[in-house]
Amino acid sequence: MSVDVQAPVSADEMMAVEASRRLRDGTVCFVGIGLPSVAANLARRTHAPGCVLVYESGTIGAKPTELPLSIGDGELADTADAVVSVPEMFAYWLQGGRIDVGFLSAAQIDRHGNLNSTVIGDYAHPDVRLPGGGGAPEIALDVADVFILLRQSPRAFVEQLDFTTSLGDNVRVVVTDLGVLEPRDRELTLVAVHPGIDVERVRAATGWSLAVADDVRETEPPTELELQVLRALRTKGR
Amino acid sequence: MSVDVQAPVSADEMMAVEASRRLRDGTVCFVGIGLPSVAANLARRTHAPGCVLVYESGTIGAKPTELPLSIGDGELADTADAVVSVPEMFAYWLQGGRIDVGFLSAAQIDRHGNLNSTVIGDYAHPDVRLPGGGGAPEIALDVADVFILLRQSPRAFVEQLDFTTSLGDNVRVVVTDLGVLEPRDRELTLVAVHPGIDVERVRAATGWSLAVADDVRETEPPTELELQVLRALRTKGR
Amino acid sequence: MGNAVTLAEAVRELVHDGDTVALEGFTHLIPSAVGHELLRQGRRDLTLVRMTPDVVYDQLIGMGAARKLVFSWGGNPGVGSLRRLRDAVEHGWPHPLELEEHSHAGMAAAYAAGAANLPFGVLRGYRGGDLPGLTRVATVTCPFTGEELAAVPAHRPDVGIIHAQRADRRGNVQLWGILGVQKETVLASARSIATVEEIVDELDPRPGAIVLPAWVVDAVALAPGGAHPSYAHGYYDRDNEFYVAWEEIARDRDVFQAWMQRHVLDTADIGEYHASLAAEALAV
Amino acid sequence: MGNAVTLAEAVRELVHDGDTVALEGFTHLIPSAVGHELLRQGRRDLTLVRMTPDVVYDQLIGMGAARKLVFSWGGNPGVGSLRRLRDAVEHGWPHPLELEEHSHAGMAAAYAAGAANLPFGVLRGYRGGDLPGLTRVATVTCPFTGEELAAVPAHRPDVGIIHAQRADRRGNVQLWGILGVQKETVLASARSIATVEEIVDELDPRPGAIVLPAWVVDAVALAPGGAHPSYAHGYYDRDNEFYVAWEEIARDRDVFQAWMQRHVLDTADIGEYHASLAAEALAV
Repeated sequence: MSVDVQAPVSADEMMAVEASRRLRDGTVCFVGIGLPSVAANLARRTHAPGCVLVYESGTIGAKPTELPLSIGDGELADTADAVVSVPEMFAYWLQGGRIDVGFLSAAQIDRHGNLNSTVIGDYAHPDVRLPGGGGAPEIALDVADVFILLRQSPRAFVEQLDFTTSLGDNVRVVVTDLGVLEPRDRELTLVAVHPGIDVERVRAATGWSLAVADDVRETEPPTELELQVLRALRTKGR
Repeated sequence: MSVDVQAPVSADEMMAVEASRRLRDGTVCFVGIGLPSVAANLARRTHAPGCVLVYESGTIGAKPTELPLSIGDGELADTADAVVSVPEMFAYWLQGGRIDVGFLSAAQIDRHGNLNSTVIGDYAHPDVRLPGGGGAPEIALDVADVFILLRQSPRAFVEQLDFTTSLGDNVRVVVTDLGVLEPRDRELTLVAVHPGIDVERVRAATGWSLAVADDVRETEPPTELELQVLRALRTKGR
Repeated sequence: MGNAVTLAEAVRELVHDGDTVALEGFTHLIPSAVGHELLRQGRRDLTLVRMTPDVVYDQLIGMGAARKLVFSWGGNPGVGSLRRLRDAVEHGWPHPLELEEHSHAGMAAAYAAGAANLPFGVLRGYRGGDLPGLTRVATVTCPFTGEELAAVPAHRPDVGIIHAQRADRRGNVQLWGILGVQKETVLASARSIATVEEIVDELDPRPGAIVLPAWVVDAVALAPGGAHPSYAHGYYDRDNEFYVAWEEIARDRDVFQAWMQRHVLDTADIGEYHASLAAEALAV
Repeated sequence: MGNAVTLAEAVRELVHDGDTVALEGFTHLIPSAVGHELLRQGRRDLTLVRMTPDVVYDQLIGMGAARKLVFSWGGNPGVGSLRRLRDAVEHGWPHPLELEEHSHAGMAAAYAAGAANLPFGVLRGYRGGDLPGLTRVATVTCPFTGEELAAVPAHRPDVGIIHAQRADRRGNVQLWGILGVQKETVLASARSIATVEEIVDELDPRPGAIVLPAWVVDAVALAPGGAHPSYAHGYYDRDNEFYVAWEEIARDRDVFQAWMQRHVLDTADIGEYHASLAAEALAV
């Protein structure tokens, strides 16, 4: 397949690449659809071929050739080492402590990495009813390391969540379209900016007074190999 | 296969036939090895072809061509409608209330149908350590109807159990080598004797003062068909 | 076992107004055809249970068939919101919808507890966050370690409804691929309905397949294509375009109602539903 | 994943004196070869856990390797007693054996709880009878209905040990036929060992098979015939005659010890064990 590696790097691509770099060979990760799936599949095709993809639909060790559009895509079952029921997935595998890394996203995040994917506004009379927590509340506490992928804006990075869906205790990194935040003394702190982004822009996109590390670095732009593999990944049916 | 239907009917055969007659088409029964397995397989091959055999090893709807020697025989899995794990068998199927009839046996029984398959003598310092309850304690309470198959003797039919392994609450019938007992006002009562057995012989084989129904009948001897099918059943590997 | 019936008969006999019904399917084998038949027969006041309500629940809610929703994730997978669910929750249209919200882990434990005939399920869940104060969850203390764990009340639906690939003529039901929580749904429920892609003489064993014996399924009805827009592994693919299109259909109340009238209420069964969708696609 | 080792290495690395070990197998796929290796390496003071202790546990107990047995049915299936287990319990030979006795349902719930990282399992069990007063069981009250249910402490063995049909070169383990409680045993344990009949390049999917991924199994060791006298579905049958013969071997302490010396302690591995049995059969 011919892939253009010269086109500019998009924000989504930068996020996926930056997240994928944090997955090690042998890491067992609980993957959702969208960017997490892209990141994990990129890692598996580059530096971490032994990275194990677990989807909450019950597929363990899935090796999709195309990116799934839903966590229940048939190819996930066809290529998995094992397919288990959903109750077994949550009891034996997630709660059982078998998963290293879980990816989460949300509509809102606060400075402690707590997430809201439930409602905007009041729970009983919401302005916007969001899909809800799904697997997130337990993923957030049962995996060793939570990675968050979320575009940065004052609407998403808020001083006060409208609703706390999941806790930030195990959040190790938040990769956004602007940079990378990591917890320092329980507060998410900007530790890196993507190429071309300055710290002020990240502050402006954050709804709280953002802590910034003394040694903010610039993230490595995607390598040619990363871009090539990333752009060759195709979402099924899209 | 040539089968001799003229040979005298053994006590085991009489017990198996009498038990099998109590299984109806469509009855879902939890089957152990030995006489229960014989009885259920006989029923399936005669009047109750839709009788469903469930073995605690996890095989549901097993249709063995030969009698298994153990509840884990491979043929049970090969011929089953479904094979489930042992935890699922006990949680979803037995405790789930999906089983109609359970067969039990024991070393000792009392007049209420309580059973001992744990120890003879004191639990901490037993004279004889028996195998133990296995599935019996929950089978005894989770199935609708418990059928007991047990040879009658004063050592087995006792005034006082050395140990209560399972409760008699759901016992509907006790088929022995001498006759048939059913609970009347919570006490096992002789309701039938096998051909050639008189009531006094049954009393003598009972370690408590046996209640006897006013209308004790004689059990029907095995029909030629029953004997033919029964004797054609062959235990695997024996 | 005599559990083979038409879907219309199954719904008529087994589902009543006011029932708690669980149409389960974790992105795969979603029993959409049964949802449509519930609407054709005008079932009302239903309590709908499902981990991942998607298009068919959006349809039931938007048509006013549901009084309450018990769920853990209500969205259009890979696309976004469920517009009819949102309209019911945000604006009470066509009438208010009561929510009982859980996490996936809690829903799964509740189904497993129901299947096991236990009154509650235990999990390490509902720790912190705002949901525990707003839903049916309690704590139990481990009698050995003193640890506190979450307890969820068991799901015991009146009717458990699933779609599967196949049944045999005795009524045994076989499904494979992503298994979801379908076995638990059937076993936890007082009554159950399975629609299938085909009925065959014998169910040959398949890798990854589970079989629900005929005697735990009250009704088996043929409904080829009955999982649309979800898929039936080995039969047809997920209609990803439909999920995207549903966003537009469901966004507007009138468009939604017209669509439901045309493709669901004015069709007699799953065959006519698919014919109706095909006719519309041709007309475009 | 690098989990392929010899059985001797696996036992040396992963099983220590005083450990709680579960060698599971519900009449099928019993990990006898691992039991023999435990004896060859002289492991002592073991707490043995198993629903259905049979010949291999009789051997471990009779050779004095066990301090305690946690079990629900200890017999020779289809034959009768376990003579060495009885001698230990009835006469304290070769030394006293502590018993923790459960029902099958309780043991299964305890393994499932362990696999799920819960401190206890809940069941409708241990209702009446004499066992509840003599074992580790407690009650929990349903916070929704007020019902009392039984709670059993989760099994969390130090080492979970199973035998399976196959593994692939990455160390994924596949088993089929009667599945028993093997998955739960591996997942409930801190460490795990699987012996297999063969190691293949690829695990082709099989009806009824489950796969335990390499990353939950610490050691995979080749041990063809390692389930003897149990069977490996698709590989060899149950040695029913051996179970009958075991009754005679185990009845007498001296006969038992001589048999164990000859066929287990004086052999180096499962291959030599089978050769030794074959040589004895020829000599008769």
